[in-house]
Amino acid sequence: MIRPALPYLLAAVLAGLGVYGILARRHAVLVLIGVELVLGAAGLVLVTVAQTGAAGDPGAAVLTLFVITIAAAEVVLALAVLLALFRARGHVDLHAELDAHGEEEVRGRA
Amino acid sequence: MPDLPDVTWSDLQLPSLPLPHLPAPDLWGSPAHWAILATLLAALAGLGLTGRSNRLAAWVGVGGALLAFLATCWQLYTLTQIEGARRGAGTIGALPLGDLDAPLRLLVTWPLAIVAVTVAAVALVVQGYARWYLWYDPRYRPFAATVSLFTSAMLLVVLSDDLLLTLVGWEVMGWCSYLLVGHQSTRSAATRAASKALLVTRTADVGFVLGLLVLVAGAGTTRTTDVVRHWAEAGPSPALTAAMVLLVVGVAGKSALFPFQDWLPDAMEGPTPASALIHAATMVAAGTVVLAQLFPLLSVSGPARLLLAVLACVTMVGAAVLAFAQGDLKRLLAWSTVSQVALMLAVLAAATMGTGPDAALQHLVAHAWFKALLFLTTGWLGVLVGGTAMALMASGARRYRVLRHRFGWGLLALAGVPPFVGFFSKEAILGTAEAGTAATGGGFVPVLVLASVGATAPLTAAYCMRAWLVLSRPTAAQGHARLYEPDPVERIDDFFDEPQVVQEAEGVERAEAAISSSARMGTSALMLMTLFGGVVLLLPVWGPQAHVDLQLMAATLLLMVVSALLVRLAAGGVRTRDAAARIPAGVSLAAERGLHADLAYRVVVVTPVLALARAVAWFDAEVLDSWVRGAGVGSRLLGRVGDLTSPRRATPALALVLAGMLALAALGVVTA
Amino acid sequence: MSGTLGRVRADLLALVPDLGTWWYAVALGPLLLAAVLLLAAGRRAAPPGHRVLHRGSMVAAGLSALGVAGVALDRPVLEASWIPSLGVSFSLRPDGLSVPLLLLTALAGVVATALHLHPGREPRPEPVDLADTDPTSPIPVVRGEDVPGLATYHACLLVVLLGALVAFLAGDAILFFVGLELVLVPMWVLVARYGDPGSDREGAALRFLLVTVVASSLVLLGILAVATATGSTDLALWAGEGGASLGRGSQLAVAAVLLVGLGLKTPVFPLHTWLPWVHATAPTAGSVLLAAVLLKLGTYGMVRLVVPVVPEGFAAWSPLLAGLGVTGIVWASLVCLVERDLKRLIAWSSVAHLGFVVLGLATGTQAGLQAALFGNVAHGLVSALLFVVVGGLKHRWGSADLGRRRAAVREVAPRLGLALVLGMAASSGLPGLAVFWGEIGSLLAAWSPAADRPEGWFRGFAVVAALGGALAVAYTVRVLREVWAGDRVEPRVPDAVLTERTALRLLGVLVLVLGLVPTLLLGVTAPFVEGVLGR
Amino acid sequence: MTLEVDLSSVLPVLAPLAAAVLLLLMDAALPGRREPHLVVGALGLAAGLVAALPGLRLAVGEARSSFCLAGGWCAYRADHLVSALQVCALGAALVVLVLTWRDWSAPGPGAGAETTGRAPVVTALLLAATAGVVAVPAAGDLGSLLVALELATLPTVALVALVRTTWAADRRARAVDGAVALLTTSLVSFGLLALGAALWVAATGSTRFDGATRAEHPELLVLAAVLLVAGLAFKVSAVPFHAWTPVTYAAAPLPVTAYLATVSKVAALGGLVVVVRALGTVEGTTLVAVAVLAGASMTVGNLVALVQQDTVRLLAWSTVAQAGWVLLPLASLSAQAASAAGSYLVVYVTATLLAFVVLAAVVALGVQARPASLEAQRGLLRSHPWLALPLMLALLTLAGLPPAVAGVVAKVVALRPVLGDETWWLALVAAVNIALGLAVYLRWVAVLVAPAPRRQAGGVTAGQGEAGTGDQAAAAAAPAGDRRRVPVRLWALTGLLTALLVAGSILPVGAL
Repeated sequence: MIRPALPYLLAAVLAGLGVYGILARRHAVLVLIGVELVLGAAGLVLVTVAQTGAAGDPGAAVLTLFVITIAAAEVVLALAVLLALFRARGHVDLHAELDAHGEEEVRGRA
Repeated sequence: MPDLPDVTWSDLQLPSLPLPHLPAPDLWGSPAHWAILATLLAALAGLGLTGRSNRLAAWVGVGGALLAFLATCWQLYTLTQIEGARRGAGTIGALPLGDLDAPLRLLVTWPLAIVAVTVAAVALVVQGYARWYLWYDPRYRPFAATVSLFTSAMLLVVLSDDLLLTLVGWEVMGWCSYLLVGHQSTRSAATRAASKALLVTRTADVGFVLGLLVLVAGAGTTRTTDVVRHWAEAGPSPALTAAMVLLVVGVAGKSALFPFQDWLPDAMEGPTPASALIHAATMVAAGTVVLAQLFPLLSVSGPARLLLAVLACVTMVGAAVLAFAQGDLKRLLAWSTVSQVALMLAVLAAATMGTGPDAALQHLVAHAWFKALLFLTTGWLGVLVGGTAMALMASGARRYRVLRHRFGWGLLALAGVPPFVGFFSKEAILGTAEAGTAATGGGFVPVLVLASVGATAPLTAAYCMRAWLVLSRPTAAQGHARLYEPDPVERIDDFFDEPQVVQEAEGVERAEAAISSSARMGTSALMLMTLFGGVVLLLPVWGPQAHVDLQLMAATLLLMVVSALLVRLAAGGVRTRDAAARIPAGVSLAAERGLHADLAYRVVVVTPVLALARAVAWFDAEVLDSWVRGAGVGSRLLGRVGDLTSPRRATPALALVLAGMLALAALGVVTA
Repeated sequence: MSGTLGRVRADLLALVPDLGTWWYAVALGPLLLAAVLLLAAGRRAAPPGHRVLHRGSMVAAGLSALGVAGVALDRPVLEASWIPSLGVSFSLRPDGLSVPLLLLTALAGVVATALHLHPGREPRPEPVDLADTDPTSPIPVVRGEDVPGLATYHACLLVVLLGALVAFLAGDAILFFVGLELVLVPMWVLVARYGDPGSDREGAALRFLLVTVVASSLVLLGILAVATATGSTDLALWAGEGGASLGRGSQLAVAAVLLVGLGLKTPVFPLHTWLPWVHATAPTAGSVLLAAVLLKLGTYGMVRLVVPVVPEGFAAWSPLLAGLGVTGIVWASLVCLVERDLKRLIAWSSVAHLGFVVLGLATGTQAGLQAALFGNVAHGLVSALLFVVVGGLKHRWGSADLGRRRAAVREVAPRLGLALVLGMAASSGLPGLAVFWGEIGSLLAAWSPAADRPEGWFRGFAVVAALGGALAVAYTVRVLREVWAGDRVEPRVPDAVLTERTALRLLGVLVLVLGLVPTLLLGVTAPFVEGVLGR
Repeated sequence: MTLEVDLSSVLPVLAPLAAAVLLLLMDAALPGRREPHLVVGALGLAAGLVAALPGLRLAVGEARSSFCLAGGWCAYRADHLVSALQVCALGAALVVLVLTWRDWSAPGPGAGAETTGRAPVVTALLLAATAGVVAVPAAGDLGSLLVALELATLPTVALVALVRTTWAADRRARAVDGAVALLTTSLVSFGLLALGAALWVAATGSTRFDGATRAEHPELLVLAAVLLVAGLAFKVSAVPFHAWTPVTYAAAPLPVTAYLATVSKVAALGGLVVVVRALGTVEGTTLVAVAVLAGASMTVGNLVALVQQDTVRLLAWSTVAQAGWVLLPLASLSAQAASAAGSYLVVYVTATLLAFVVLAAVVALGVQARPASLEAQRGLLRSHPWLALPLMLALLTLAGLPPAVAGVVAKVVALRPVLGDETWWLALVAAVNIALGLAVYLRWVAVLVAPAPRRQAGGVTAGQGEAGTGDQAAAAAAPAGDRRRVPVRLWALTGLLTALLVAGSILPVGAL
């Protein structure tokens, strides 16, 4: 029976790393990885809860599986869209302008 | 000095002879209703129904006045038949104002009934006269209607037993005076004078309204008799004093007491019949009536009496002096009105519960007769000679013999020479003032009043003498008098038809020299009343009266004679026999301008108010409204900012999401 | 005398058919039907001529006026479940408070639909020569003419009437609110599309709309707060409870929200700035409806939603309210002394009148409430009259600017001149005309307010209000001097046409009758006031 | 442990899924056809709709549930409100499908030579997403909530990206941009959602929302709830999770935008309702977070919408503002609040759909370049009154102003809970926003009623895929100047939705 503090701490670190990745990285895939880190943190918390017996039902562990599965599905879709983005724009830079149309519209007004 | 017998007024009064009991026709309502409604309906019909026909309008106007006159006379008779000589009547029923009682009733007592008769009579004469005077005026119809309305309002004030009704009549008269004075609205002078009249009186009325508020709020009812009873029982109190002082201020405005006096002479811009009506019987006298109705309250509140006395006395003397210096007969009469009305009010201040207010009402009646006569005659002469300036009027009474007695008797009555009606009323006033002096053991107010009445008598005599000298100057002396050959004035016996003269080639001048029989009849009636009206003042119906101090009487008469002689002396050697010509030009000019009261009004009231108004308008537009404008502009600006700053890149959007999450989480944990 | 009158009245009433709730069909049906038809007609490629449209909408307004009269006589009660899940019922329940306003609305409707709409034209050119007689200036058309969008215009007028009638009839708070909102959009169209093109009419319309919508949103908040507290939206039930189910704090909050909202609509002093602009811009009929109907909604709401429902809160706020009302009286009257635009001036004067109304309301006495209700109706009549005159003059002159020298109205258009004198005299509180009784009643009530009001304050307010009365005369005199009197007869303008004459006669006679026999109206409202404050 | 399954009650979810699977199989069987797939999809949605209808007659307390354990807890639980939301979602999806019919059934480049069958894919995605939406409000535990939510979200991303290959290149690139914006936001939000779920489990020790949620650590529970709300709020596009909305709405095809603006919101609200109901059973917890979200959303949304020049963007920002209104009642955690939010959502969905349908019709007219811009619709009331009047009705409903009484009643319903527990600050914010929103929508209405400008003939310039939709591109292909007709299906939809709104204005339903 391990103390839950350590896994929670690790989860926090993971989540922090993920958020950092999301905010700091330009490359879409790296941002994707950041999201995965956050999901990992969530999974870790769930597993810990399930193991420390805080949860009365096995739902927590099952939920972890759910999260992982959904994450996988997301990654697939995300990569597909990013591929399309690369085809269309030639880059997968998330700092790039997404709404040029609206931008020029605003400029034209202002 | 021989000890004169002590005569009391009641000795002079006629014995009350029993009247036969006439079979009274059972009419709807009371005579008061008829008098007020007849004139009111005449006004409405005159405006609404007469279409374009002056003739119909004249019938309506004169008919209404006639009906009112008959009704008031009938009312006199009914009073003799009623025990206690008080007759009340309801009007439109009480106002449902919750716990505030507003019955809106009428009440007739003897003195007021006589006043009502006088008002109706003068109105009747004025209506008949106006039909002639405004023959060529395209706006005769509204004029006649306004006169009817004016009469109705005055009758309402006289007969009302409810402060609200009094206020109604009071304000309506103010508006009618506006319309009458500004009758010739194409002349800016007339419009200006009218606006001035309305504004000055209405400003003073603020005091009147507030006074009524205090009285009504204290008594919990608007019925005058109940209000008087309540406050009289309550005795003197600060509230009562405040109320009466405010009322006096209002009265001072309507009755043109100092410092509100200046509107009245300017009101001469109106047609002469209007002036006669306003000055003789109605508007300026209304204050006297109201204060007489509230006399018990006035007599117990010292400050109000003091204020009234001081204002009245100042006005009385000052106006008499100014009247002497006027260069225009109508303005002279106007100032004399100011002085005479102040006389009525002063005696109200001096009277005690013992004497009662009737002396003021008596003088009101007397003044109504001779002042109406004087105005109408002046207008007549003005039409004949084409103006009312003294220079034009000179020797008018000589040229037109028909005017001679009218002017003469009117001026004699005004001066208060026996046996004319003015003499009796002035004696009543003197007696009352003296009684007040005696009662209060030489109190300040009665003494002041007595002194200033004594001072006014010779002044009045002086300007009457002056006017008479000018009017009756022999014509032969002047060459230009030959222009008018003194032929007898022609008559028009057809009452309401256009004079035949107009069709003749003589031209308008001679045509205007003619006067319709109705107008002539009216002035004649007034003339008779100035002579024999004293009988009315001696009727046994007037309230408790004072002694008549024969020494005082003799003294005043002597003073009057002396001043008249002085004037005669001063007039000697002046080409126009105008004593006022001795006065330095500057002084007389200032006098004609009413001592520049206009300037004072403008500096003290008009300019500050307008400045304040501009400031308010600016503040409203620039400060208050700017918030609303700012809201619109600001929201658009914020929207623009939000639009420009809303993230268009992926990463800032994600940052926003995470930041929002953090903020919400913090908020949630804090508030949990 | 009174007995015979009573008999005559009874016989006349016996002639009236007893339609029961069908009166509502007569009162509301024509408006709705005609509005829909007019809208449809306006959509057609070739809309019918102005005669058809004008007469059609006049007939609709007249019919509904008949219906309203029937409602006022029978006072049928209509109850129908409307939104069961919210407990909102479609209940029409006229009483002594609403009947006068209903009649006023119907009358205003007839007047407004009777007036001709004219296409806004540029102001007539300022004559150059000093005499200001320029014969070249065209004499404006004052008879009916074909105006683009006339059908929509009349439809909007009728919808405004419909909404106002619903609001006045409503016995349910939510229904009242719906009526309150229903008038907004058509009024907005009226101002924005048919207003004076010389000024920024879209801006004015938007200002009107946003201000009134903020107002009605606040009213909605108040209504919902009371509704959730009492668990019902029945106005009669609210009045019956008398705020028993709200704590003092809630009463204060609800009263504040409601008073601010309704004060915006009325409008009360610091919230009034939208009114002059909108009035100056709106077409004549729009101004008539705005003054005679829409502003009444505000005061009606105060009497309906605040005075009986949250008495404690109202009592707490009433000194402030009265102070603002009195400030409004003096404020508006002062502005009227220097205002250059005649229509704005009239609008300002109605701010002053409503100040008297608010003062009367705030006193919390029966006399005050009676005076307020009377003044409310009187102001509706008088300002409608004045706006008919001034709107006509503005159309004839091309602008309502007092700065320009014009022909004296008394000389060139005596009928309009007479109406102007009557209206201004009434609005300056001349006794014998309607407004006087409201004002003097408010003053009387303010001098001796209800027991729970600070007497000293209210007496001070009464003094200030009396001064405001004098100021009212001052600006009346100013207007008459600048517009009515004078000797100039150029440029010529035509006198009132038939429709204007009819409208002016109707309104003028009513102003006179109410002024001479105020008990006619006071007797109608007395039972309601008794019921509200008699407790 | 036994799990009792009641298929009939799950049918609203199963029918679309089954249809999706079926039409994928069909596509494999007979490639290149389009109409049949759409028909099958429509049938699936209709079947789900019919299956959800009986739920509307449920009384308070009873529910149609499935996947129930012996303990009485069910993984799928549809009571009256949930059924109403499901009906709304399915109906809206059906409308969207009809709206997009021609677009999806149109052949690719080279007139049908398009080998990649797009129609089956997008239809299947639509069905799947709708199934997710329908499942979310009925979710009985965190697991099904997460799965259903992602099922509702991910396909929409694909829908945004999968535009017609006939469009101009940069227009398609913009679509992809929109997809990226939606994708990234949804990914991060899912991260938050997962964290929230984990914390929830940590706080309550259970993944189930059975009536009695016990909280050992209330703060932790609130934190979890806040995270869940934050994760859901992006879907209802509440400030500050709204940044994707204008980008994606402007980029996606118009029908897909309509889908995002209506059906997706149902899912979001459903999730929120689930969370709120679960929290409501916990004593002494409040969600100021929701109140703040609501206030911020309506204010920001209205303010920014005030200055938009493009109707699609204006609608995008107005959905942000309306999200605030939807969230408003939830600020007070109660069953009444949940049903109030649901009622408001129904009205909002109807009105917004109507607005989008009319917009599509205007675009189909294609009388001008960029017909979705505000200026292009000046004087629509003159030229096409029967399009302008429904649009005005919809806008007035959104603004909550008579004659659209339905909108007024919706506002009333949404405000009642707030004033019930007298949170005056929020109420005042809402009051101000009523006026702001009115300004927003009346700007549009004013343009509609304004006199028409001089129409320059041939204002349509081909090829520039400026405007928001594929219909526009097709319009560009048409010869300039000719007045094209509005398709019958659009007329039908307009009539249907208008009839709904009018009925709701005459006899408002009030709260569900």
